[in-house]
Amino acid sequence: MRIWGPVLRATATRDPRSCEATNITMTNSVDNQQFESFAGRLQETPEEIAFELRAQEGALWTGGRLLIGIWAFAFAALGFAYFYLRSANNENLWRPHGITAPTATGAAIFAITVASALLLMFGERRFRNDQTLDWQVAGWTAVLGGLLVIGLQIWQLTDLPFFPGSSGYASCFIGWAAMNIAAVLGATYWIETILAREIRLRRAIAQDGGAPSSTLPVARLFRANLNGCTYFWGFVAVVATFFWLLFYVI
Amino acid sequence: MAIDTSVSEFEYPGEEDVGTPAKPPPVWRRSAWLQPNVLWAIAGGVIGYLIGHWLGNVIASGYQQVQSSGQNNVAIVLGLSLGVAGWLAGIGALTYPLAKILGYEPSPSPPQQSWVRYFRMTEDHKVVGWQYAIGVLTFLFTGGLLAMLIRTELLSPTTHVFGPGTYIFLVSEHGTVMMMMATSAVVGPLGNWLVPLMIGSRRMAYPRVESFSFWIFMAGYLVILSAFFFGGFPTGWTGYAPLQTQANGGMDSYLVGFGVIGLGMILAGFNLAATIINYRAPGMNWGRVPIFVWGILATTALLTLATPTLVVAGLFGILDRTAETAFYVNEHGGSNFLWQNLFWFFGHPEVYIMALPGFGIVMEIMPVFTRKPLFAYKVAAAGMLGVALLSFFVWQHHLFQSGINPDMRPLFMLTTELISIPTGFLFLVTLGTLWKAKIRFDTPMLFCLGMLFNFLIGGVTGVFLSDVPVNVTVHGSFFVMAHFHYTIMGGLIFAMFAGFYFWFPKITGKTLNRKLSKWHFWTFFVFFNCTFFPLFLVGILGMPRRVFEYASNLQTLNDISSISAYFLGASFFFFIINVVWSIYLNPHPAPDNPWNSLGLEWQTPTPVPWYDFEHIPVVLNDPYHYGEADAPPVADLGKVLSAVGAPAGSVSHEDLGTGVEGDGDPRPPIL
Amino acid sequence: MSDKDPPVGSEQVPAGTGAPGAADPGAPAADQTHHWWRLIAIWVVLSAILDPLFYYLAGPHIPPGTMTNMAQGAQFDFNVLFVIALPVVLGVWIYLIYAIVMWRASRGGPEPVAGPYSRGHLGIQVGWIVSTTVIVLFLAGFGTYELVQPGGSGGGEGSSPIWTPTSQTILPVQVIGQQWKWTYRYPTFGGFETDQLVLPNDTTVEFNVTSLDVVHSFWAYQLGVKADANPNYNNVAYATTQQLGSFTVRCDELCGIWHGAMYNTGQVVTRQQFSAWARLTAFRLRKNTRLLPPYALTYTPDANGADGGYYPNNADPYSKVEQYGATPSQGGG
Amino acid sequence: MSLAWKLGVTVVLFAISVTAAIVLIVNLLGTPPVVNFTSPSPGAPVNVRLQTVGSFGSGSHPTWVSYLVRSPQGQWVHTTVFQVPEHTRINVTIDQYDSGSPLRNQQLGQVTGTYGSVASLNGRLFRVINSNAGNGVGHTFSIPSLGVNVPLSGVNGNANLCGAAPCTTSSPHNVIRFSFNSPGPGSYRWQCFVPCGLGFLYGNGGPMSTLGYMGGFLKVVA
Repeated sequence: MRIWGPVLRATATRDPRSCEATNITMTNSVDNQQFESFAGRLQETPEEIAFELRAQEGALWTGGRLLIGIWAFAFAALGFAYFYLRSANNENLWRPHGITAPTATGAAIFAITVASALLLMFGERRFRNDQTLDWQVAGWTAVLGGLLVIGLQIWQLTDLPFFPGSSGYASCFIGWAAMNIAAVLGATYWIETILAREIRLRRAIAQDGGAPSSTLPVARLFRANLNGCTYFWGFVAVVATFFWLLFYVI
Repeated sequence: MAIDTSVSEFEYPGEEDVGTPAKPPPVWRRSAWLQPNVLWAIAGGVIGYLIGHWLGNVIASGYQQVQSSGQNNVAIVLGLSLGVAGWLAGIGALTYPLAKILGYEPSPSPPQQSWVRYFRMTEDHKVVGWQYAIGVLTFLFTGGLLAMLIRTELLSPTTHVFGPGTYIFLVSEHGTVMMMMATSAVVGPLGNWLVPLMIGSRRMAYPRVESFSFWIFMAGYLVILSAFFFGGFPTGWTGYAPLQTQANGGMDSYLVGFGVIGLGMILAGFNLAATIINYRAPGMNWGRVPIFVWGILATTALLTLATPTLVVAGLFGILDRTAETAFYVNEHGGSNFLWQNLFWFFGHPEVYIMALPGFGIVMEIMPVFTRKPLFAYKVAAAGMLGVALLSFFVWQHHLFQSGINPDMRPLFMLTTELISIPTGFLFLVTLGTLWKAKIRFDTPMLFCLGMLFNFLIGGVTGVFLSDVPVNVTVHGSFFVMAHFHYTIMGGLIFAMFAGFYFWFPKITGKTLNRKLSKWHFWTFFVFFNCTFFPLFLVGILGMPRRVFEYASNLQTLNDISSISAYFLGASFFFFIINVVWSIYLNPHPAPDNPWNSLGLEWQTPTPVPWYDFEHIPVVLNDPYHYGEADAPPVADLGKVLSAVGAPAGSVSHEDLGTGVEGDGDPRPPIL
Repeated sequence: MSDKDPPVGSEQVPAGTGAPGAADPGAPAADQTHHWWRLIAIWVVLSAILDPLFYYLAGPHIPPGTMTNMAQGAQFDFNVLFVIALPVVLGVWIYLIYAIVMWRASRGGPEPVAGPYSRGHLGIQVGWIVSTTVIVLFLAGFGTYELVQPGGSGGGEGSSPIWTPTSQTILPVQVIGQQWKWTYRYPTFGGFETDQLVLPNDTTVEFNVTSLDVVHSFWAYQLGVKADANPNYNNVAYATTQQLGSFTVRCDELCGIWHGAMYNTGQVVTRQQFSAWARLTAFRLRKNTRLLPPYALTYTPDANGADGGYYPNNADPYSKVEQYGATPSQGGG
Repeated sequence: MSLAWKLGVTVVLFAISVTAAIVLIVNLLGTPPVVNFTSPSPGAPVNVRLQTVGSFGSGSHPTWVSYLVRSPQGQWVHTTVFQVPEHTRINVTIDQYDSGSPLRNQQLGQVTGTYGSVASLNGRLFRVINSNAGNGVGHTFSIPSLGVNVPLSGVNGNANLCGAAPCTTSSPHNVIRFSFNSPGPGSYRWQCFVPCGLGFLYGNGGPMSTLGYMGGFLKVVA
């Protein structure tokens, strides 16, 4: 049963610290399918378990960075649209009368995003120093911050001083709002799932040093996941800064 | 343990005694009908669509342009989007992501072994590969049917079978369906099925993401078909704005459909990249990775990085059509060039998303049937990575006549011609492999040779297209159309079938009928060339793409093409009959390794067990030691990794430098 | 089909994995055939025959013909590319056929023994890369020269072309695309607008291509001219006529339902005939010409059409800005 | 399962896919009906009567503007495809019930390709309409490949316009008459060139892009 990964191992073995191979016999099955031929065939060695744990950690690392790459290209498309329409300035309608989306809301969105990201990074440092509570507070604050950003962004859309199709700037701004909501929602969701999982894991890994230092597979994967998420928040903050400059400052 | 893929209570360590059998799960857990499956997905899709449509009417029925035109794009877009969400919820793809909010772990489940598993989310990459195969063939046959209809209309230069709007819609739908199909034609079925087996892994890095990518791919199919109900769309698969902004409701299907498929492409690439990078078996260093995996890896780079541009461009299009922004409308401060730039920035890498896996297959299969090592392995891998990199810098060659950055034309002419250097490595490698070989002409090899023949024509005509003065004549003509059918159909689809025929015995455990296979190849190959070669001439004689009326002197060539197209379509019946006959009606079990391949995937038993490898193999060699007197085994599939009683002389991880516990591991440390 | 057919893959071949096969190290030495020289000889002979055959027999008839200097340039480029491509294609095909004929495996025969070049050969690899690079760089340079030298190769060059013909007298003709027809304005003849495209011979023509709605593409096939018609954008293309005759104009960018029917025929006539035609047409259309908007390189389309109403009008409940959207339409082209 | 069973399953599945494909194709083949006009005697002129309506009022697109053709039996048919004999004088009468606007392209304000290059508006001959003055132009009747173009003057938009097809002559309308010669056999596109697709970008979507509303075929038979 090791195919389901070390996460399962931590949940299925009697002693979570043990890396001994376990052999789970599957006796029940959906609509009585026969698993006997497979059950018990897999005898895993500690090396195999450890190897796959490394692979899983690596996959989380790769996945986190790849997500940043994916989003970077998406936002690059938006940035391209911004500069392309700006330089084309068709009918002098890039930005007539220097229209700007509500600046106070915009500044708040920017500030909260960046603050949440910084808070998370700080929180992760505290987490590494075994100050889990600090990290939890930072994390949940960031979740609140993310939700606040989304709310503000939606509210801002109802309060625009321009019609969406009135200029290139207006169009890009609507596009930015939609994409920012998606990105922040994704980042908030990610950190929230990690925080929630930490609550569920807490008891299981407490005697092993807790989330920051437990050597259990669950804890190791948890940390890899958290690391990717913090990086992603950093990326979101960079994006927020960049587009805040584009839409409100210059 | 509860046995299903849905969420179960998290079990704390020590709470459960492994030795005692678990309670039988409740009936709703046991019944396949009550579990998430494709029927629930359809129901969810319908319900989601209805809710979205209603919501759209509530929001937008008062809009001025909705009242004037009687067409509520907001309702269509919301309906389709929520329909996709409902479909995903019905298949169970959202269960775990939502449960995660509450901190739940994925609940373990053993793989199901009944036929039901093909209609559900699954974490078995081989089942996903199968699902993709069926999905891709569904796309292919739908698009092929539309192609027959297009060729029917073009039988006569003036007499019309379809109305002009219907014809344009057929062309657009054919193009869109085929492009969506082609992006997953190899990566989906063969990539998912084979990559873990080839790299010696028991699993994908993100099996749920993998399954998700398939089911959203199928949702995309339904979304793009829904254009039939919304009056079609007139823009071709390129969807040029502002015609896009002007079009009927079917355009929303196109935009949402491409968005949905794009999401699937990103996720499929994401999973495969993470798997290839991290799950290679010990000893499977970059110099031993099968060349097909190199091809997939290069493709994943394009899938994950180029596709977001398409999704964002589609988002802008949707906003133009619903929120009345003006991204692509010139006189409101937008630019129609913006769509063309964004679309082709995705669109050209897209071409290589289709081509690269085909290269990989051909180069992977060639050594087996020539009984020779792959010639110039490093050049092959470098070539595919080079193509992937260069493909980001050529997009404006689609826009030579458009007036966009005309001063950049020499640069894009240069980059376009440069990309033919790494593309040409395909020929260096395959021709080198053929040198003094002992060629066996089994069906996969025939398809490989056919691919080389076609792709050469497709590639060389591409050089004509890249030359700006010649491009003035051939751009937007049937010449282009013939060119990319030669590269995509003649290249990718031939390679895909080479792969299907090659790996069929391993994938299905059944043996295909040899005669039917060869009939399929020869009819396919002959009629493919009869269909598309005349179109080069038609194009250079002045027939633009996507027209329903043409000069009467081109009728003969068009008729040759149309009639061949019917035979081309009919040639697929050899394939269908062969597969149905060999899998279902009269199955013959296949041997474990019928081609005597050295590839790691062939060293597994047939059918491949759900865990792929009983022990994680330790890879000792690259799989191309053909023609050697005592070819070393590609991997040690024995108990090398077991802690106790390792066979004498076996290789340990330390020797291999793969760093089980982190030492010497090339990946950066985590935390 | 019957069960007697041997299924795919069932034929007996010696095992690859660890099988001894024909492990005779002397085997490659037995094959002393000069494959290289044979291949090169066949290739050189065929190329030497077929290339001139194509160039001198088919070459002069290759579309788009020689009606303008741009068409002739495109024809010349096509022929040069063909002459270069033909040996490449021949080389691969000859090799493939040769391999298929010469290097078939006999059924049940021994495993081949990998030759010395089986894993790669530095000379061949370097040679291949160098030769393809040389060809490609030559083609890019050649294409650039052919693009720049005649002043733009007949393709759309944007609103401010940097490669222009050297000719002193240039006849400007405005090409206006709309869904779904072409019209042409002659600014030097009072700016009349007509369905007919008539051009004088031996004249450099400047096509100013623009659109009133979606993207079209002006393709004067025999003239070797193609330029996208973009709304609110002037796309310039040049060609110098050098032959009398008629030519076809088609729309080459999908523009909606009647895209396939958006074509007409133009004429290249003598200069005298042209000026007579132009004066007559200017006179005939004078009443309508007065109603046309003044000649301009672009005409701002009204996104709302004559009565389209896609974007709301100024009195709009969602907008706090009173003036937005298109400047008042200048009517039409 | 026996082979017969399996064959049965295969055949049934195959039949389902074929049926689905056929249904799809038959749906796509649907085009507007063809109204057939014939000469009363060989060589005699054919009278064709059309009308335009600002909003069709019923059917799947009630808000769309549309042309209608009156069949020789005197019924108004919702189509834009009609058939006439070759090389015959076609007398066209169009009842224009829609309001007008300035033309997108004033070039289309001229009458071309008709007998004498003239048309009559409510009995008065005209060659050019200034679409920027008066009630503007509501639609055009144009057959580009024959060079036929007739602008249809709009009805005063403030009048009580007919909003449901077919309109009767009691509603305010303009009557435009003109004649042209039919060419040799073939299908000739005719369409309106006024961007009258209300609510679509540039006014050229919807009815302008759908056969049976603002464009169709003139089918000429021997």
